[in-house]
Amino acid sequence: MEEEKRIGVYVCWCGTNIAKMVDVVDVAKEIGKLPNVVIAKDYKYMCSDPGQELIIKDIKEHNLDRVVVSACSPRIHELTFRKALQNAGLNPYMFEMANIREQVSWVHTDRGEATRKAKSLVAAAVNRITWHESLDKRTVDINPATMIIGGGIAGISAALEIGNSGRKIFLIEKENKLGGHLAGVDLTFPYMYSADQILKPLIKQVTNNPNIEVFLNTQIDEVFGYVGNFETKITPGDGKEVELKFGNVIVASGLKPYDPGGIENYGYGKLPNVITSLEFEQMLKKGKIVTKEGAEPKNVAIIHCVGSRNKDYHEYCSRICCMTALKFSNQLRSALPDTNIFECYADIRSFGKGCEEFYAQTSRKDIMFLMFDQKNDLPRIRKAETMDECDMLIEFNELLSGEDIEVPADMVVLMVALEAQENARDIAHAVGVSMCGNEFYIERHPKLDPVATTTDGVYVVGGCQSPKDIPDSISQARAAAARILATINIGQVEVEVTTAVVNEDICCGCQTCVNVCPYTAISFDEEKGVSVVNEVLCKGCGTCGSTCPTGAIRSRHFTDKQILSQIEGLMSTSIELQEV
Amino acid sequence: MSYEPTIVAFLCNWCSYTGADLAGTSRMKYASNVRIIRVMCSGRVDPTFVLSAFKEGADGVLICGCHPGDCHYHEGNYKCLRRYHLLQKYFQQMGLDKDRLRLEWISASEGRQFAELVDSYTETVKNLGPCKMKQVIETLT
Amino acid sequence: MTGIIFTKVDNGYSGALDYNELFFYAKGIPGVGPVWYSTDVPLYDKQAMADLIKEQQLKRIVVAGDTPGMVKPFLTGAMVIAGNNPEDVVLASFREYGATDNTKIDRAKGILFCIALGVTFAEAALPEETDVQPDTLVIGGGIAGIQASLEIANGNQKVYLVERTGTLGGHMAMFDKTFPTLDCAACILTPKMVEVGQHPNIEILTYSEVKGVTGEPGNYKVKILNKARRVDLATCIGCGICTEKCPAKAPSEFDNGTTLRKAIYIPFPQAVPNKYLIDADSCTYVLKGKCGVCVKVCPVEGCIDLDAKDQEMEITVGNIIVATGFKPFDAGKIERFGYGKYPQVITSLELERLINAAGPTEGNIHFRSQDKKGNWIFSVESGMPKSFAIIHCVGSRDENYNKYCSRVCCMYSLKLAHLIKEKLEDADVFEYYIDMRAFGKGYEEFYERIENEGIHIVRGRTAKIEERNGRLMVRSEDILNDQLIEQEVDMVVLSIGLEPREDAAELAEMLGISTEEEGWFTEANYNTDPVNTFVGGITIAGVCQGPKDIPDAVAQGSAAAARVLQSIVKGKIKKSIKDMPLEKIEEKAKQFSNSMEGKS
Amino acid sequence: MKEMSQYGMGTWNACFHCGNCTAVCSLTEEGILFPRKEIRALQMGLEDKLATSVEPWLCYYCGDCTETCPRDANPGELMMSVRRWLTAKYDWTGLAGLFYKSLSALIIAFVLVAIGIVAMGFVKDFNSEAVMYFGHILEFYLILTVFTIILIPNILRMFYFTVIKAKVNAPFGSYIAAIGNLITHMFTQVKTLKCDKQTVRWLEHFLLVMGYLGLLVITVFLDWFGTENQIIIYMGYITGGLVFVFTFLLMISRLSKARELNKYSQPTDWFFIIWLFLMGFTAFLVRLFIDIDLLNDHFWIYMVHLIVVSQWGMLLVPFGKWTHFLYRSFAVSFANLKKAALIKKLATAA
Repeated sequence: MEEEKRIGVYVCWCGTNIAKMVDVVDVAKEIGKLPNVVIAKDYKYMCSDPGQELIIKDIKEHNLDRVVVSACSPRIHELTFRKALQNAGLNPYMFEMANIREQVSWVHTDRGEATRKAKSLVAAAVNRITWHESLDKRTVDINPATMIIGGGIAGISAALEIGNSGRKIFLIEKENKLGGHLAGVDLTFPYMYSADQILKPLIKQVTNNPNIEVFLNTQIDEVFGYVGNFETKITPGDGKEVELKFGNVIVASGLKPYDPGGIENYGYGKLPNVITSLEFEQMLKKGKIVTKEGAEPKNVAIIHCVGSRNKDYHEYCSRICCMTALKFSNQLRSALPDTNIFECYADIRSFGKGCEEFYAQTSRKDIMFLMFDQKNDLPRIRKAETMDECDMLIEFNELLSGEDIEVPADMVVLMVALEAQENARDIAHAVGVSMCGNEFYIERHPKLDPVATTTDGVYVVGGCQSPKDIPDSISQARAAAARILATINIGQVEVEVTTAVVNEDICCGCQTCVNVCPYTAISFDEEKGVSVVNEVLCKGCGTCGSTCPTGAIRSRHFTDKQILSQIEGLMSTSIELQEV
Repeated sequence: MSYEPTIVAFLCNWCSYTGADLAGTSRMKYASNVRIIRVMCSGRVDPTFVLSAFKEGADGVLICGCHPGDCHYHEGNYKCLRRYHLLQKYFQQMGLDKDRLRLEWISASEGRQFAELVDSYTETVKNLGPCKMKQVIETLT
Repeated sequence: MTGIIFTKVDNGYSGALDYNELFFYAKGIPGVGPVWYSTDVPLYDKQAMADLIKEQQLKRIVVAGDTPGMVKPFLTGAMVIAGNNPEDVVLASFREYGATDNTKIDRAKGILFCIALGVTFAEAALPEETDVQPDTLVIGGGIAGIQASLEIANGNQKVYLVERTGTLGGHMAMFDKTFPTLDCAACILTPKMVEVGQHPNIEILTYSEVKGVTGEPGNYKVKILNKARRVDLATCIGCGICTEKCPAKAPSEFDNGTTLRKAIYIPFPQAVPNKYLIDADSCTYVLKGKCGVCVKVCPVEGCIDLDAKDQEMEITVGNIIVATGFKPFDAGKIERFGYGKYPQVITSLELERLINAAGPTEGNIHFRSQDKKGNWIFSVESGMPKSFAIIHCVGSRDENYNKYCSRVCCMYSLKLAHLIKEKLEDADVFEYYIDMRAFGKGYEEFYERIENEGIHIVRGRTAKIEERNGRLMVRSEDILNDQLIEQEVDMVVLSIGLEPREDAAELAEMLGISTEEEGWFTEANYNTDPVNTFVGGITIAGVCQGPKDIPDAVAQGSAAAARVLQSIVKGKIKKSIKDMPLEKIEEKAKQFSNSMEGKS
Repeated sequence: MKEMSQYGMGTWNACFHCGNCTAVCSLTEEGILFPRKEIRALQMGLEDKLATSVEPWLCYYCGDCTETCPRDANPGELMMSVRRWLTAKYDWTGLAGLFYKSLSALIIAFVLVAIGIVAMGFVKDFNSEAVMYFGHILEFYLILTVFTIILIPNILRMFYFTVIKAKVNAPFGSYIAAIGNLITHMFTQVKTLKCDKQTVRWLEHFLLVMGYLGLLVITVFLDWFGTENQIIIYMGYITGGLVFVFTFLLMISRLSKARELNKYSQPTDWFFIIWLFLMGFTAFLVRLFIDIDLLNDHFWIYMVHLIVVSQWGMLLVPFGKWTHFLYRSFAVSFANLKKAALIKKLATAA
């Protein structure tokens, strides 16, 4: 039974982004000739208000029932256009995007070739959309509780932000106390406030808040469910298993310091007076800055970018070490007024509020700033001779003077990089977030959605998505809290509908699908002898669909028919055009 | 004009498609022979998709998924790997060169790797010459 | 016993607090023994200090001052020598809680009192709660304001979004691409703008300004001036005939003056609302009383009313989010760079518009030239430069202009260098920087990439720009290669820094919030409260609090919304810390302190 | 490092090495970069590098660097301090350093010279003719001694530091050329012209130097106070007038601190200007008194003049700022040697 299909196709110029490399007018003209295509237009900015209004108007005027937009990546604008369809009274799934910007105009250099490819992509989309079906959004109730992984400053802030509104929080911390790295810090840059005085009242607020339940010595193994209705089992320190149910997850698992033992030049672990920034921070906290021999150091060298900004270690910048190093210099100058202080740096990155001023102020305190090449020529630390009157010598080419120098040091502080936690991968798996090469979590969009992830209801904040200072971590923590508070306030959330569904008439009951489902969303109905999909648990990966020997399982919105006709469309046009 | 092959690529939504987008936003140039189809997971790539691509006239098929251990759906990419091996055996039996199918892991941050992969694979397929499958089927039917 | 040491001189941070008054106040705090100025104690001799601690039998030391942390390490050391616990050196930082001038001396006293009693100020100065009106006002329609509005509106709450200009979008809408991913600003921003425009919970008030705020936390009455747009938003169909026929021109604000626009215009094609407006300062009718061409050609009757007057409205809101952003540094202030003197010295913001496909030159970089009427604009008719110098830190990191780092310039300069190369493959691009601040996620990797694109990155601040052989000579020291560079280029791009808006102080006064010396709004606590202020129900977000890149501004927009949503979900809002009387703080501190002792 | 702060103001610690000062300076050129490199050498305590550098002498302190320094590190003043330090370094007697560092030592020396002159006058019964004759001889020998015993050895030391020790390997021809531009620079200081907006200053400076040299020649070699030659007498008035008028202007500008360069002044700088003024002024008065026949009644004026001249010749010329002009002129030549050496090196390398 073939009902009439009325497709509207829109080819976007994206200013010149697409139009420069693709003959959009020609694409629209050619595609307009395809069967079922009622209308094919090109327009300067499809995503703009007038662009969207154009679609809505056409849907009404031409009685369209499906829309193809050929523009940028669907990852950017699929939702925008789906909403437009909805506004026009069409089911949002009667929509398909052909990506002719990221996959064509931006990556190819021959206009003819690019136009040809664009045509085949649009033709494929037209073919595919012929088989699209209406899918209805479902909403689920939101469990107002939130689980927060990580009890550092970001986790604490998020917990308080939501907890203070009277909603339940489960705060999970793998160590035996709250506070994270901030608990080991003496003063914060650039205004030298006491970290203790900042952190302790916050921890007190957390423990005193009846809405916040803290689980120490606890790790997260696996989280089941979906946005609004997650659950997990945890085994806190006392060994008793607890089951938690919650609607949202905030991952604030933070960072760990880099182990500089791997950098041979610095001799960490071999030279006793080479210490890490964290160890030095402890000394400051305890009020005793002494070498392993117990003497006050006469010369202290601080080496920046240890494990950062270098291809052999981490390529990224760890963002907070420059300021921490400047803070150390200030603290040293106060604690040991006569000590010689050397800052060996690559670039001083004092970019935050009040930070450049802090740098200016620090540089007036008789501190010697020495620049080295962090990419190709790391300083080398060696034990000094007796006649040198110091414990160690640091050798490198000083870039600002061009001299090869030897810096005397009785203590060397290595400003170590910050890297992903050891269990970053485990947590990523448990809650379903992606990681980049450095094992930092990937946010949904680096600019527009910096704390959400591609998994609904899961947020990543603070250091676990890349190194951050305190205010930036807290801003992020609160940003996630805002999102969660908004959903709690509404009480419901929409869930994805592109799940798998079993055609019970064809299912042979082989149960192959039951085994491949990573979410145990498929069970076997003994009575009927067929597989059944729990649509709430199904995340729509489609693995079952491609495993099913009889084709009984359909992955909604990614059905065999849709993809096969997409392939067909892709090829037929491309060959046809090639022959011309 | 030299022979230009057509390559169909199946990219998973979470890693590889994003990686290809990154290649685009970073304006990395690569061969225009590749046509991308988005699937939610490389595990969704049914062997029939691959075969049907050849049936429709593709000269090569590329499947890209998340790196092992990074799958958004835990282990879809492993399932895909198994099918890939299976398909390769099947290809041998059919007399197709096994290089006509390639499986690679491309993460969301590997735009450059994606562009390089497309270029090198296009070169590979070019060297293999046109795939005769479509013609064979057409003559047979 | 607790001793108090005042550090009066604080390394350049000037505090106009009356320290003598604080000194005598400190003596009266219960449990406090000796009170000194730091000049009265041996601050450079740890042993002598330790002896003094022992002699006075001090168990705790409170160091008080603007940023007393500066001397803490010395005192911790002395405490250890004296055999005490180093953690008993505590800080009473007046700046931390905003007591930076003498009008806030009571707050400074409160801070002293709390810390001396072992209670943190934030705990004791916790204001009472009161009912909250559910609606929210967001001031500023840039990315931070947009984000905040959406967060709240998506939580089913009403938002008024007030924007000074005729469209949402702010500075981000002017940019071409964004670093480090290079996705185009419009592509990611305009959908958000459209979402705001279509959101049933958001009432957009463009071309409007906040004129007065009265009331108290949870219940503010805000007077808003709706400037006469002279075009009816409801009936304008955006056909553009009026613009076509309008005879008057003025420099386009959206294009940063790189081209001209008509007196009746739409700021840019994707503006939200996508409706026209009339600029009274350039409209012939408004200026001379005759013209009215637009009215004649407008197909909608009554849509354009050239005699429309400004109107005022009043709204009641529970919370206010301030996201007013920044103004770019005026490059003309630095004479040596010749901006305004040499036409080919342009600002980074001008280049953004040139590179933008929707800009005056359709995305190509052309020389600035004079049109027939003598206006200096960019048009496709003039030639294209082949070499560029990009100069970092213009107006930033400079004691003569702005001391602070503007945080975004390094990265956007690298981005611009890349975009120039993309447009003009053979162009020579030189970057002159001081420290390369590529600190964010993926930034360092981007820097690395740009370095490998054949762009000459020179460490050395440009000192002056002169005309030579009809080109521009940029003089810098290439420090890392020990050379003096006199580079002749066709075009110089000044990477201008960010400055607080001129009206920031006025707005701060209206809202009762404080500003930093340089004019950024002050947050309630540098570390823990980056978006709140000392006034209940008023939060700040984005660059108006200090320079920020897009992700950080967006995060702050959301963070500000969190506090608003928290109060709405709870139905209660905290009053202002600012208004807490000293007696109340003292009383609470005593309570806390007693309860702590009771426990231990 | 710490020693340097005794030679002047030290805010150079604040420098973050942006290179602005080097680039803004009109006198820097390829191969001759300052003042950032001097700041660096100083910050790092590279005394040798500093001692062998000729660059500090090439700076005329126009103040552009200080005015535009983004860190208020005051590079201009730093260069001035380095020059003072170098003066001490070149001076084999060590007195220059002592006078810079210790104001009291300088004052004591001044007083001692004054006492010596008064004592001499006492010995000669304050007989005007005898004293003036002695004064004339004294001036003559003073110049000779100062040059041969102090200045020439010091110049040689400077040559040793900046050329030999710095291993400048210049071709022979450039040495001859260097002597040529030494002479032009010594008299005209023409390089100042390269500094922006400095024409007026250069003219002032040029006239002052001309006046000073003229006065020197006229009083010492042409015996202004003894001569009857009308031309010499008028020339004397003109040169003397030039000296005191322009020093007076200089003093006013220093006091009003109008220009950036005059913001910071060391005591020795003041001595220099005041004594120059006094020298011109007293010489002018002495001759005036001679011409209107008042000198015999006011003989003290000559005594004052002689004291001033002696202090000038014995202290300020060999150990004070006067030497800066000398060293600077030589430095221009030495810098040219360096440049020539650089070209030679590049040529051989190529």
